[in-house]
Amino acid sequence: MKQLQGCADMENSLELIAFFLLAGSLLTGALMVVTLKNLVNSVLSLIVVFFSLAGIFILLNADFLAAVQVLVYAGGVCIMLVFGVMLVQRKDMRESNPVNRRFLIAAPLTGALFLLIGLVAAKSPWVKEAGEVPENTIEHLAPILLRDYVIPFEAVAILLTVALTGVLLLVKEVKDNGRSS
Amino acid sequence: MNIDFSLLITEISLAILGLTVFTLGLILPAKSSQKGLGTFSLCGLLVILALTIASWGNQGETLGGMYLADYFTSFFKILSLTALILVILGSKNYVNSQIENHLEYYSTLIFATLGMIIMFSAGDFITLYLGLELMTISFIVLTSFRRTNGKSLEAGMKYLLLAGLSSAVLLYGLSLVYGAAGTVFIKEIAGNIAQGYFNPLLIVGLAMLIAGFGFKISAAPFHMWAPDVYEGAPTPVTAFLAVGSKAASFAVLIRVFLGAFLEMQEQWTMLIAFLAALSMLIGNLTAFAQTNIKRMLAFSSIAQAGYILVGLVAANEAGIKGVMFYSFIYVFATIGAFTVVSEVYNKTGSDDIADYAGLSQRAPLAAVVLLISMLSMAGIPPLAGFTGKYYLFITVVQDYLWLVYLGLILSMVSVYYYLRVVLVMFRDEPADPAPLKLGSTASLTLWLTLAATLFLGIYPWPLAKLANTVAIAFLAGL
Amino acid sequence: MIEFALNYAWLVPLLPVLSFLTIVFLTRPWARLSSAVAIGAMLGSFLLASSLAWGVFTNPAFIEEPLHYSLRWLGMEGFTVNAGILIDPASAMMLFMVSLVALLVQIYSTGYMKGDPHYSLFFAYLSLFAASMLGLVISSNLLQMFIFWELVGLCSYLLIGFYTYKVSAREAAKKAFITTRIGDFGMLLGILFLQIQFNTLDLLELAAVIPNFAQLGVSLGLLTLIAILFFLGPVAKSGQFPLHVWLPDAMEGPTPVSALIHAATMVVAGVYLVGRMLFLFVEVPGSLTVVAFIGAFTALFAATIAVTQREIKRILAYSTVSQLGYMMLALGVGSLSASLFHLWTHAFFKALMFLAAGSVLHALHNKADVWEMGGLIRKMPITGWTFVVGGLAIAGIPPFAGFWSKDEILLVTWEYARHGHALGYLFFAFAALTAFLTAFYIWRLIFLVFFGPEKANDHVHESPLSMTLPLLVLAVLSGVAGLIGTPWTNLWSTWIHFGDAHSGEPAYLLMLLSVVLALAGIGLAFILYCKDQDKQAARSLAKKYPALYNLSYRKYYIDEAYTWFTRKIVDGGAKVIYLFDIYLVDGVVNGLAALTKGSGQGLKYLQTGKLQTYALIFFLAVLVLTVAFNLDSANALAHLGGVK
Amino acid sequence: MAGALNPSYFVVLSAALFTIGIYGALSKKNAIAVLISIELMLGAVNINLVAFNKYFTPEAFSGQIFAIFVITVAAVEVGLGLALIIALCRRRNTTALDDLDWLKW
Repeated sequence: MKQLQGCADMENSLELIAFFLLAGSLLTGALMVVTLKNLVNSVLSLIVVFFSLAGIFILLNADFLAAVQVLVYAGGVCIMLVFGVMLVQRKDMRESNPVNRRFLIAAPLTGALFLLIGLVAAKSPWVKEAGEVPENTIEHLAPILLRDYVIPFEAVAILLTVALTGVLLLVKEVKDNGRSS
Repeated sequence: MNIDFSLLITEISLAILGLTVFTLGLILPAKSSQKGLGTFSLCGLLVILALTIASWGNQGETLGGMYLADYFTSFFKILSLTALILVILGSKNYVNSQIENHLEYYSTLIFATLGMIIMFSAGDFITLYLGLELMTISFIVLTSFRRTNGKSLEAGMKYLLLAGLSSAVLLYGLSLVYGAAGTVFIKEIAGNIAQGYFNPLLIVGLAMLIAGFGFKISAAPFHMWAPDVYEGAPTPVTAFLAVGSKAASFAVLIRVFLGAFLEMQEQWTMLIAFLAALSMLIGNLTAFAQTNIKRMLAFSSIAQAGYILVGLVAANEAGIKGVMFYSFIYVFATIGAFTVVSEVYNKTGSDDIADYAGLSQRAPLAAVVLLISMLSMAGIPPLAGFTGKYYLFITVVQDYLWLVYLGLILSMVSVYYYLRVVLVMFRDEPADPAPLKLGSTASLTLWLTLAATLFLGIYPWPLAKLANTVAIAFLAGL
Repeated sequence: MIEFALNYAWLVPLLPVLSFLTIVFLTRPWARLSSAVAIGAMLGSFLLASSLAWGVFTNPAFIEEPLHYSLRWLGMEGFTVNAGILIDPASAMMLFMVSLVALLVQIYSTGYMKGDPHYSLFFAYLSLFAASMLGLVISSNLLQMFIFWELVGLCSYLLIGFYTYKVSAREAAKKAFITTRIGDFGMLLGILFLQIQFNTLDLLELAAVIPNFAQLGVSLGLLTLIAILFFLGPVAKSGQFPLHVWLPDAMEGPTPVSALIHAATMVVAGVYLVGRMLFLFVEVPGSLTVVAFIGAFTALFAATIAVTQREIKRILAYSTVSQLGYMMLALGVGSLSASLFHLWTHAFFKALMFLAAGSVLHALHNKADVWEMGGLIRKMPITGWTFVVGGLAIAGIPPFAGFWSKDEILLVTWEYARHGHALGYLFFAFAALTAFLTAFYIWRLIFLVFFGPEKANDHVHESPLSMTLPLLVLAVLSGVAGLIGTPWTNLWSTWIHFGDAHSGEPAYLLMLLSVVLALAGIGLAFILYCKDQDKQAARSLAKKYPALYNLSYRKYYIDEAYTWFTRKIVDGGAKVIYLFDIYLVDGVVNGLAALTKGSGQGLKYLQTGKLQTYALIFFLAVLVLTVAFNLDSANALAHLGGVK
Repeated sequence: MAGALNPSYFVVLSAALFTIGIYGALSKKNAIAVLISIELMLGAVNINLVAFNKYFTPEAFSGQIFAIFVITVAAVEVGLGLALIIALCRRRNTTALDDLDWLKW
């Protein structure tokens, strides 16, 4: 019994350590994203953030989501961003991500907001304790996603269509006379 | 969990229509044949509107409460479809001459409406969020539609980033509410709060919800995007943005705040009252200084958002009724005004108020419609806006008398800047006296909006009664 | 047809509205077409109204059970306003009368206004007026009635000032509008009080609840106040003393307007309204006495003024005021039947006289002084003889219409006096004296204008058919319209009455008295103004009693008194207020306006165009909102959090 | 399961990430950087959603499903945002947000 307790303790402290490690890399990455002066470096730190996020998701028993996170963000979004940066940023890359003067107000503002939410969150009484998330989430997720959430799912499908047409429309070459090719 | 498809008639047919327009646009080769797309969408929308009206009594919920169909949703479905039809009808001229990609334009407009309709019917946060995003993304695309125009692109960029930020805030709020109340279903939240699931995070979440929705309805101080985006967007899109997006967000605001947080009413009504007051103040006062008519109408629409919020302050059936009534009449006044603006732009290439000089001689119908629409927005009896304001403000006379006074004073103030435009139109001599020929469909739209504004002002009872029934049913169904 | 007319009574006012819109928006450039449209619509309206009236008067059920239908117009919880239509014998009679007179006046106007640059507009206004008046008549609701009441006032304003190039016309229009506004304000207050106290403005509902006012917790004092406030509207509209001053000035308008609006229809709206609300007045006996007193006094007062006036239309205007006083008197002594009977006959003979006067003015190119006319009956036989018929009617010579109705009023006043109202004898004396004076001043006018030596030597000739035809029709009606209310065949009071139907015995003595008074008046006029070629006696009388003459000729100096009052008191006060206004109020108002504008200019610059500034404000607001919310909810939090 | 962690940990973490995102959105000049900051904020939302899912609705998966949709929409937003930035760069030759001030006052 005692051993079991110890085992649980062990598990708990492991969980705690994992959390703090992931949280640390997440926040460091995030801070680098917003402070680095080189846009490419910012995008690279963003990848760190996304991987740490995936780790947190695994810690929260959301393995499918972690996979999606890695695939979509680290794989798709970041590459898209890098391409974007390359396309528009032709000048010196080292000074590509400057900070404007608003940070003087923005910093205390965001600090206050963090303190406020953090304090409230830290003090909140939680009604329920953690439940057991079923293993193998993808098996459970698939039917729910495609059956119960079919309307949001279809909405996303249409959303993608709209966005795709929008993107194509916007990046189409424009001839000199102002008419599209 | 079976899906009751009969409840989804509007949604399914709208999606099919949007995709058909899309496909037709791809198949039809010639530019000229693309011009028929507008007519095609119009016919389709009229059929869908008829279907929606016909299925008025068809109520229920499907997918385990995730998707609702009640009188409330039907009312707003009809509202948004009416708005879309009027916008498409009124903007055919403008689209033919200013916009080249018809298939994307019409299909995106239809999908934006689909997003609104999903929002009305959402029974949970997930569906709600996706409807909202579908609408917002569609509007972003539409705003930047005139991609050869730097202003249009700038407006699109501003809308994208600010809407993205506000969506993030809204989502954060939704996630906190989800955590604090333990569910994403609006009805269950109400139940859980009543049972004492209470967490301080709920308060933070609520504040963020107000901010997120406040952005969408362009209530001060979350309104800053509106004038810029309204000015930069193609005028028909502005009209639809001002009407549809706002009405949809009000519907959701009612659904969420009365559906889930009625229990906590005393905490949020005061804040909403302040937002309403601030919106009226900022909207009306800043409108004074505008020289561009679209910006002026944008500030006026911020003020209108303030008036409508008053109905939410009351948080009872009279208040809901007021919101619904006002949203509906606002459709006609706004689309009437913006149709005039787009027709004038189409002919003169300018949105400056100064260029409206002598419009009464050049296009009497347009001048009269603009006059009536603006007087209705100012709340001059016997126009619809007066009745609407009356229904709204009467609900808070008891508890928020100061709000009523403020509203009345600012309504009077607003008459001044509306009349400035009127003076320019009716008194000043036109620089170019040539008659300004309106398109036939635009004239039809103008006549329709004019008739509706006058009719609903003189004889508001049928619509008021309808709104009343819906409001009672809505509150009973909570 | 009758069935149709009853079911679609709202078409009666709607047709003139349509003709108004058609003329204003479509046919305005084509003068003749416009008048044809107006007359066509009016004719339709008249046909409908007459079949409706026929339906009502042939079916006794309507007397007790008025036809009433309404639909909800606007409203909310606890406050509903129904717009509706109320058809009973009184409104049916009014519909018939108004549409008939309006039709005749429009036909007449095609001749009278011929060649006027704003010919079409004139017909548009007439149509709008007819529509409003007809709408007023059939309104079932006080608020609805009030709207039409204001609309007729507006039309009156527009039409009095129709000759906009004349300063006097513009001034008169303003005077009419402002004077009636004083009364309307009181009336609106009365309506508001009624709504607050009885929670309805529907006439039938009010009639049902007001008799039980004591049970509803309304004190008699309050009800008296309501009644008096309410009465202010009719006082102004129907030209009762002391708010009668606008009516004679209103003669600046075109003569057809005077005939239609300021003789036959609009000015009697006040009488009609008091008649409709009689259920309110009878509950407060004091208020009825006020009504009767004002009526009797106005009748005599205006008659004494009419005796010395020189302008033809002014004489008729004071005569109208006097006759309206008669009608009020009848209401005040509690007889709806007599009052509306006189209203009915008066409409015909007074419209007739106005139109005939218009015909005279038309021929004389607007020379208006009766002393400069004479012997016109030879040049203008139709105009002259129809005027004589009108004169016989108003003087009260049997069997012309005025005799029967005036006799009825004398009768009810006499009975009122006999039933223990001491003041009644005074009223009766006033009424009798007025009857004498009426006969005198009208026949003075007739003798001066139509008989005696000819004076006008330019080419006077009879007016065209379009103008004489309405005269003839009205002359016939002035002859026979009273026959439905003779003491022997008293159809009138079985149809229109308040309370029990009045069925008095014919009072032969009273009839004799009134005939004698009328004949005496005519005789005196004959002696002074016809037999005496030089009018020496009349002149010397005026010389002998200059005070009396001037008092009458100068209309008791009422206008001067008002002018003095406005000049000295109001203007003096105004000067003070003006200074106050200029420096303090204007300062504040302009300051506020500048502040508003300035703040608009200032706020505008918040909109910097910089996206991230917007975002910054957004998040600042989020922060403030969150903090405010948390503070606001701290208590609720403690309370609800404890439940957990 | 009385784990060492409770939702507060995750909420505080997400609050930190969220506010860092806000800071970035407000203080970076470059449009792409602002777009990235919005992604950070949405990531913070996802932490909340998944954490609450674990603690409150483990069977219903509401939070996880919500998060999947949020990720999708976020990706769409980035795509559209980049397209707009490219179009703007072509038209107006800038990616700095403060240069976008044709529409003001």
